[in-house]
Amino acid sequence: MNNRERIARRAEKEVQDGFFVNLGIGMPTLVANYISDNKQVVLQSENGLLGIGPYPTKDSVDPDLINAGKETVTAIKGASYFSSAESFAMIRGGHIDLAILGAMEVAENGDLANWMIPGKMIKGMGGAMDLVHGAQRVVIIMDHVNRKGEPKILKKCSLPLTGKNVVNRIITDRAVIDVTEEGLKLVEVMEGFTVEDIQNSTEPELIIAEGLK
Amino acid sequence: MNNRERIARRAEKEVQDGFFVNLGIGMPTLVANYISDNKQVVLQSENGLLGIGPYPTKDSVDPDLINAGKETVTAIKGASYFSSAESFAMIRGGHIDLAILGAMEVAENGDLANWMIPGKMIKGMGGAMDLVHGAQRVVIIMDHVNRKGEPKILKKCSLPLTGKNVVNRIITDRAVIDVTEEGLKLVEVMEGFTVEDIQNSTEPELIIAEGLK
Amino acid sequence: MKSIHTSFVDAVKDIHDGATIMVGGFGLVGIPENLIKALLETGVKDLTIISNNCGVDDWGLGLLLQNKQVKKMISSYVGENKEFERQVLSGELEVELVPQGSLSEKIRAGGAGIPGFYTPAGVGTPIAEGKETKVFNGKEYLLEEGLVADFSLVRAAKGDKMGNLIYNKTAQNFNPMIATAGKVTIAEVEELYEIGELPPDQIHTPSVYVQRLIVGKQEKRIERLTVSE
Amino acid sequence: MKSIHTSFVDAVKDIHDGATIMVGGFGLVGIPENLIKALLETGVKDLTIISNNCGVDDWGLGLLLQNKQVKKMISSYVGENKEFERQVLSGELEVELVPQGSLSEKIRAGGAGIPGFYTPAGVGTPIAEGKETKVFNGKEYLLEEGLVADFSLVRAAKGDKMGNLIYNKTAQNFNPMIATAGKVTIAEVEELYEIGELPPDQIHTPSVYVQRLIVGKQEKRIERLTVSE
Repeated sequence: MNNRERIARRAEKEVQDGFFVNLGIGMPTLVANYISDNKQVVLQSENGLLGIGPYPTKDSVDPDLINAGKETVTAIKGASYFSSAESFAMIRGGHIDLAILGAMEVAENGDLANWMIPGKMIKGMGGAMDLVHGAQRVVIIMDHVNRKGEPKILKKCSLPLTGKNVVNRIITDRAVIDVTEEGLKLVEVMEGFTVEDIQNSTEPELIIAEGLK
Repeated sequence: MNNRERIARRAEKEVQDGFFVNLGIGMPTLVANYISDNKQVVLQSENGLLGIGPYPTKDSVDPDLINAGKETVTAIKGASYFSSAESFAMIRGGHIDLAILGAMEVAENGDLANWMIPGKMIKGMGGAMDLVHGAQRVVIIMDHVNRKGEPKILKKCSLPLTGKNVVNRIITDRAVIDVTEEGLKLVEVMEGFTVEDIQNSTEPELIIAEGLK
Repeated sequence: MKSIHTSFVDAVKDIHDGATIMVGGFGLVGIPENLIKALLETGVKDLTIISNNCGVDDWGLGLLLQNKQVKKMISSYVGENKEFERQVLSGELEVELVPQGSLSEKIRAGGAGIPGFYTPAGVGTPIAEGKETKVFNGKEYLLEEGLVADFSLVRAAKGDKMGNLIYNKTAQNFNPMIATAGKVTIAEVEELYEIGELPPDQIHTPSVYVQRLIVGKQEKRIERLTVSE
Repeated sequence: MKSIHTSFVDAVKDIHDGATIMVGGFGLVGIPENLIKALLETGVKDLTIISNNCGVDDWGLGLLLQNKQVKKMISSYVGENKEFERQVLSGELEVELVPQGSLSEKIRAGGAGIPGFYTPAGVGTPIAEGKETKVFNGKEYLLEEGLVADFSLVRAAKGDKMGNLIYNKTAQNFNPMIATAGKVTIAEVEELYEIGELPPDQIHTPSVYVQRLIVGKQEKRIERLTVSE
């Protein structure tokens, strides 16, 4: 099991039966592959689809049916299509239970940076700035450290923000960390890591949940 | 031909081929009866119908299909139904070419009062306050004077306003008067009345259009 | 996925005294007839009701007025109802009148997470009193705030068991926005379908907005029967 | 009632240098393919284009970029296009990035006569620079203004000769709002129907918003073909 798969499988546990969920582009989209058949979950796509289904077979590809990552998809039974304005009304209005998104940096107060690196070409924020304020719960999934081995969980984001104080939980290949009013709280440590490993690869001081040694 | 019919027939001339029109409740609704077959006109109803048709026959009444006056109606071929929010988006957004409305009072600057008489029970403004700002052109049809014979076209409205500076033209049983930047301009005098009759039954001083004696 | 009720009283029994509710319909068209009648049975009091109209004396929301269950109405037009007039003049009932386009947009905004928007409707009228104004491109606009409710009651022609709704003709009116703006939205549908039976391109209210469903037979009373010869 | 064109160039020939146009679509889905190509032919210059994306290098709005007809893009995501990057870095192309939900609502607002509304998206980010903010219920929101255009280009699956439009699946996306926000809206439809052939309850864009119609055969290129085994 690689890191992406490990993270996606852990993120699946955030998805509760009956939830309406928006999965961000990239690794978050993978979470869909692991959602238990015991849960009835409806996936929302901000380009105007409630009820994303599996990828189509080669013969059933419909060029008019894509997800927000512009991949060809299908729709489940009971799905609906609507305009982008309606889609973001749904998001902004708090009707989506959970958004699972990627990140470049997360700060201890829940600030999120995931759309722009100054000096590099700006691609645009897409729907991320709306999702972080609209979804009832925002869970970030990402590698715990960057390619240089430096923390991505910081006291303060160095990159331009996507949203201030918007993250509820961070799931990485090493740990699960909650954003609380008191600060970041380490609630799970992945196999192969210790509490000390997590603290050493995380800039802010972590509150250690009871029961974690 | 009674006054209502005379006014409605004159108001019909305001309706141009290809227009989208909203007719207010009461006398304005009568205008629909006189729209020439040579004009293609689409009537909008603010409760969510574009394309009002004639009243239904007794056998074809549909209780789910009414106009803004809550009368049973039909829909023309090519009609569409939509929500009240969409209906007023259409109105507020300037997509309706013409609204023909009734009035209690109109002032020389185009102020309109047509919804409330203090001390009497308030029934509500319905869609009138939206229509007067949204429609490209607002034409008022009403009796020239009230039941006591007093002018309804005033220097300043005495009743609470529906909208400020919103009326383009006033059509009464006696005259057609335009609201212009210079003041009220008398542009037509109905048969049986003189320019002097109109001025005498109108509070503000009228500019008399060229060609009217 | 949604709770599908068979008793109208059960469907509304947690609507508490003092609750704010929104109710779909324009005149008597598109009103959730049986959900309203169920509130008569639960006897819930001091309701604040957001609805374009207030029914007639003996039907629709007028029934709740007669039964003195309403503390305040937020509406655009309430002129069809004598008991309404009596209660307002006697001070028993509070009324807030809102231009119809502002009302429909305020409800949409509430459901869409928009706390406020600007509209020209009401500028320079009694409606503007106490409201902020702002000039855009030389024209003055009023700030109107979004509206939400504890419960929303809507009526649809068709619903599926997932909560997707389709309305019929002008019975659509305020129902789609109201469905989005209630913490709990209860839909009375004329016909209930299995999941997958409604065409996804034709859904007026996506399932996410609806928490409870119940099938109701409608009387569909006609307020102003008007026929051609 | 509407002008029904047979030449795409005729349908867009009055789009003038320096015009602001809105173009429907999300990625390559739901774009008015032939209307865009017609703009290549007319060679109109210095366009400000409001569209969620900017096509790819060799399709959709990317074609107009390649041909240097675009002065400014207002979009939420433009990351699929190398020529875009080159022109921005060289200063030839101006870009204004808007959160996708704000963009879709700004266009809806423009078409609906709402000059401004408040949204949480972008608060505390570079997007908020120079924008008014306002606190509602203890939370900060940004004022976003409505957007309108000289011309709107949309694509629909079905249209009738009156101008009513129906979209297919996720090819709907930005098209319905864009149809409302252009002074002149030009609709490229896959199939044109006689008046009365489209069901009135299923119209996505009522006829009032559409001024010109033309039937266009679509290539419907796929940006990211993804299939299951």
